[in-house]
Amino acid sequence: MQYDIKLNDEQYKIELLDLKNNKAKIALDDRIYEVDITEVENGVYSIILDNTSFNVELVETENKKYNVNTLYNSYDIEIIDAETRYANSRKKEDVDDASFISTPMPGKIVKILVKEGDVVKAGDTLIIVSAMKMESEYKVGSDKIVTKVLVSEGDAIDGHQKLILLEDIENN
Amino acid sequence: MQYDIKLNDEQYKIELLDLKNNKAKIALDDRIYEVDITEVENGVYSIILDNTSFNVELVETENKKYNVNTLYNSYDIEIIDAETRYANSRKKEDVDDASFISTPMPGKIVKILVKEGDVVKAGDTLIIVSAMKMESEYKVGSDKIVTKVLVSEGDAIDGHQKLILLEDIENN
Amino acid sequence: MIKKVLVANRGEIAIRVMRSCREMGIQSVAVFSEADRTSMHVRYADEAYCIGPAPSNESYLVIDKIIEAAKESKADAIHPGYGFLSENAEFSDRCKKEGILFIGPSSYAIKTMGDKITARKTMQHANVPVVPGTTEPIKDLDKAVQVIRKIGLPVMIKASAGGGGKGMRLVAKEEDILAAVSSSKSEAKAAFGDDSVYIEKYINSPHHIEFQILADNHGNCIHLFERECSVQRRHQKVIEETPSPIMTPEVREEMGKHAVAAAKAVNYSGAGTIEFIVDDNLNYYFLEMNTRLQVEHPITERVVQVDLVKEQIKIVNNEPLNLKQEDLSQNGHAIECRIYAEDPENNFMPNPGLIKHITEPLGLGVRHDGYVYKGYEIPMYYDPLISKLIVWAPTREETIDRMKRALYAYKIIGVKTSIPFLNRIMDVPSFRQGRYNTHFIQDNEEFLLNEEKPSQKLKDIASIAAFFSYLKKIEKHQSPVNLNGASKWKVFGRKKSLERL
Amino acid sequence: MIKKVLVANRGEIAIRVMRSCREMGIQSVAVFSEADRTSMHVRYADEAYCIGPAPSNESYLVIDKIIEAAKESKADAIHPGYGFLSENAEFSDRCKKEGILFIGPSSYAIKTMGDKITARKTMQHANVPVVPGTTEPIKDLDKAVQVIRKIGLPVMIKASAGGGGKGMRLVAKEEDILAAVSSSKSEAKAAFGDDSVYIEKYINSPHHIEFQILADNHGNCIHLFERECSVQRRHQKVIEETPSPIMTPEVREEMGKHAVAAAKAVNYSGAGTIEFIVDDNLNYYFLEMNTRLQVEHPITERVVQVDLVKEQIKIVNNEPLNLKQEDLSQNGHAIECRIYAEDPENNFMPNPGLIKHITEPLGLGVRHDGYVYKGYEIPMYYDPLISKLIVWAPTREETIDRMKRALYAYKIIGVKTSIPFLNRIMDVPSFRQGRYNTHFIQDNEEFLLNEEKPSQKLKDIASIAAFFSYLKKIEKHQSPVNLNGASKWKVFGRKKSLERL
Repeated sequence: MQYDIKLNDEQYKIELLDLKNNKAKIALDDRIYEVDITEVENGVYSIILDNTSFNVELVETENKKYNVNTLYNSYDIEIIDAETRYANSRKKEDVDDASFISTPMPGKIVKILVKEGDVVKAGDTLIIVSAMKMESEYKVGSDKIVTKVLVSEGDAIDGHQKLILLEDIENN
Repeated sequence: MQYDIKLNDEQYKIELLDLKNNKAKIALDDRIYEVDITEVENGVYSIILDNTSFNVELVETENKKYNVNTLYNSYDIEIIDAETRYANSRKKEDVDDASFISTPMPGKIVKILVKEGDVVKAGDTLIIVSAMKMESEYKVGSDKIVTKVLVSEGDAIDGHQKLILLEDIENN
Repeated sequence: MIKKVLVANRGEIAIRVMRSCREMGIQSVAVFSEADRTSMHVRYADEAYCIGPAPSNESYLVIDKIIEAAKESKADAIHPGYGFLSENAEFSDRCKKEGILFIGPSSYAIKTMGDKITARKTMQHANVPVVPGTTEPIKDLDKAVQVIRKIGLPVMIKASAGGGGKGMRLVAKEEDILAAVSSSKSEAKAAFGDDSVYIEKYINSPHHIEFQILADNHGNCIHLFERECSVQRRHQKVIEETPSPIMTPEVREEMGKHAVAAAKAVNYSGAGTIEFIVDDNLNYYFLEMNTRLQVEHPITERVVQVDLVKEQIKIVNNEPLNLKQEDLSQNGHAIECRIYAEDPENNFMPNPGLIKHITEPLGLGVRHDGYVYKGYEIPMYYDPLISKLIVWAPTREETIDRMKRALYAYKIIGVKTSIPFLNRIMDVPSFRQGRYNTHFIQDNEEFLLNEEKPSQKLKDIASIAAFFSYLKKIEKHQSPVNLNGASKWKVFGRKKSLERL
Repeated sequence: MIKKVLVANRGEIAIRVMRSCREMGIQSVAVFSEADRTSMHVRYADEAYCIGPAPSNESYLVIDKIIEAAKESKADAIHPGYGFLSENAEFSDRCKKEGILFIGPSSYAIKTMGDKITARKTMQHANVPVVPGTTEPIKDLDKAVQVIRKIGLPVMIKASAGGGGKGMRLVAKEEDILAAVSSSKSEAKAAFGDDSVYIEKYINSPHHIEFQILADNHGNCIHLFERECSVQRRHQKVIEETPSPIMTPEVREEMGKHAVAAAKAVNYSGAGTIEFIVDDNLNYYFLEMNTRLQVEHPITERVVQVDLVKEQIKIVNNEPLNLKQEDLSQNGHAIECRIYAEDPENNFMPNPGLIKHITEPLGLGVRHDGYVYKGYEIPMYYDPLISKLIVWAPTREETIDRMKRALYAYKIIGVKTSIPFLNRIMDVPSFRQGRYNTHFIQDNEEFLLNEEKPSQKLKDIASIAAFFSYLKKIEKHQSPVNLNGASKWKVFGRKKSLERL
């Protein structure tokens, strides 16, 4: 069975052609690899390809999405199977007309500068978040309306958590 | 709910009296402890009792049986709940009249010195097992009959695996 | 004799202090905030006391709570580590008042060295060279402009009460003077409640070189040579080494003497650091004194072969130093890399989170001072320092090779770290050659931040690992748990097995 | 110049060798048996070749397979580590024949030193003191008895072809001579196919002290001082230290010269060790030479500040030694503890198995050379050595304190280890005082094997941990997976939570 696999911005076809014990034959587009692959620790793979020893460490960040590290490189990799393809096709339309503010890492809300209903201009700071003694201002990229503020000042937040929901002004 | 707990050869009653977040109140016989307990790593507990910091590391060796290590001591601990009590009462009778040879660690069978039906005397060597370059002879403790040999020479074996089954001579 | 030490700190430094205590047969007491219950220092200590909520100003910075824990635990002494209360004169005084030994200098030394202008004056008195500039705080704008004209451009304007780069301005051109002074003053006012500024000559291509000193309560004071700390990013040290690659024996001896004079000028007791700014011609000027243990103290420990924490404790025990200046020498070379939970590709944003996996570097010549472990979640409230990697070898070149070897083996999954960035620093020719100053990172930013382009093969290897991880998960969901690790798997209609994956 | 090294070994020593290769910019090639696919040396190496089934005699000991892997990988050189093929003269020759550099001595040196009687004779020729005894193998029973009477009791009878204690007999009384000689001969015959025995004076309360030497291909040969290896159990070293606590500068210098003479007598090249047996009056006698790197080499590396693997490689590269005898000195003190997967409470039975958890000791003065990791299963086919813990400090006393601190922090769950046993050795007064010989473990067995009696409180703490682990498991089975880690749990009718446990 062939899958699509996305590595950063690149996309390939990937297929497991054969597997016996640790020895796998895999096609990536038209590149065929015969590897000796084993998960030595949880999330840590040892791969031997043509007698070269590779160490790969990965974390599943979301369902079917992985952050993968080789020696000094880091990749975001997603496996796109039938289920994902279906979900993607459904999501397509309603992605562009909603929007939100989130942070890439956990932190604490220092200040919220807007309230529901506010009209904000591109470049306006909506919220200030601190993490590890550093404060960061989160700005809006284009003119919007604040539809919902999901957090309060002082809240501890996770990375990628939605903090403020926005809508385009044209839609209101 | 009160449980029995066996530590090496000692047995106590143990009961969780209260638990809130990490803070637990526990009775061991008539000794009451209020501890701050948290599993910091898989199988590793940090316990603070009266501001003293303890580190305890454990492995579940069998169902409800644990090998527990404090700084320089090691204990075998078993939790005896209703299920165990029932199972124990059922097993009681047929424990004594059967017997077997096993080894405490994984290894390889070097030599089997007996076959089914052999009558063996206390102190006879029945089987030689090697592990990590060392060979050990396993002897029988009292006169027995060999009823079954479950392994062959050259076999790799696990620790605690039954190798040879024996019966008392009187029973035959 | 000290029998029990409370360590008023967390993270790697708390553990580092407790290790020396343990070797000396001294009990150690940890204090921890609610966010730090699972922190390694709590696990390592003999005793542990919770001192309040996660934010430092409600826990690690609250003098009353620390004192209370010290009393409850009957600790004889408090070690403040670095940061937090380590340079707080009030805390030093308070310990004294409560009859608890403070493992650090007197409040007098802390205060004198803590105020930049007082420190400058004291140093001038002790004939320690200082950067040409003003010795009085300047409150008046016109006066400031006059002084700058006298010293000559370029100059730095700094806040008297300052630190951490706040209120600092570089003025290179005549026409920028007014704006710079007034913005420096208003920033100083806002940050420290005091708009006094002072003015210093700006040193071109400066090196940051500091001297470790030790002083006992019997009038003995020695230096343990220099540390070169010029690899900095935004005034934060990133890599330190000793000996400094630009130092000469003559200048070292001179600077060492001045460092000792500086410490003596404030009747210093304990371990401290005299920081100098040094130009390319090895002209050097007193910059400031750190009246505490430094993050980078281990490189001195390795090269001078001294345990600085033990020395601190012995000094507080009123023992005379048994190290003599004439017996000390620098033995080989040591480099420290600071490993931070931060994302070099994303403007070094702190990256707290769960450590999903860690492999620590080991072996000949490697010291690793850390505190995180697999399953530990780095809290967002504190400094993102994960660990310090200290490497020693007989020569500087071999030390760099060894550092690269150690960085190669050091793996952390779960949070982004500065490891790849540090590894690239080791490859910069000017670093290899020892020709660098505090502009180093800025000057080499492009090289340092440019991730090596992976080959197609390497990308495919990464894809294969992710793909297997995915397949394994799928398999787990489709077949019941199997106990012996070997399962037959027929999703693809052919007989395939994922065993051992 | 060597560019790629195949390491014909496994475990900690393979990784230790590869680390130095990496620092020198040399590629490393691992070989592994089928039982070692997940072993760390395979992961650490640049390349890896499978060389056969688990048993050593089908993989690590098969010269043809090693050579084949070396050729396929185009390795310039082979490092044999210790054990396996490291003292195999045929292997050294074979490498030479195949045009691959062998990182070790010539087959001549290996063979000469490998045969005890030839070695004795060679040493006598070189004026190196040997234990009084015979220099010719004795086949005849009567002759043996005569000789023993001449040397005087007590004597040791040893197999000429022997090793590992096989065929060895101590004779203390006249009437035991005949029985001892004949049983020694028959055991030698059975073990080595050769019933030659030789006879040596038995040294009472002997110390095992060895000298590290390095010799290049240009006639330079130096020694790197001694290692004291008298803490042994059944002729296996358990703890090593340097300097030896019984050594004097005069005897050290003399023994060092003899060690160099011993190496020169066989035209030695590379790193090697001359073992001496030393009595309480510091009379010393050549025992044997190990023509390879020793397990305990790191203590010398630390105290003499040399990387012995790098020196080995440079020697094979035909470089002249750049270390001069007169520049070398012993710097502080180092102790090594060997950590084995074995059960001290159960007659030191090897205890292979799955490493469920490991916390490695770190910090100032600690070197840890290991290879196991969480999730790794120690195979039953090889030596049960898990790692070597090497500790340094300026003084012997501080080194012992530091070793105790390191052992305190070193935790392994899943297999039994010698850690508690080693910790107790550090507490034995005669060890602390440096007054011990090879009978040390035997003499202190009772103390060493007597586990400290835990207090009731400690036992209760252990019970509580097990109980919580049980409760947590029960809870998991009774409620569905919850994602945020906080669940309400009502088994006991009251509101209780096991969150964070």
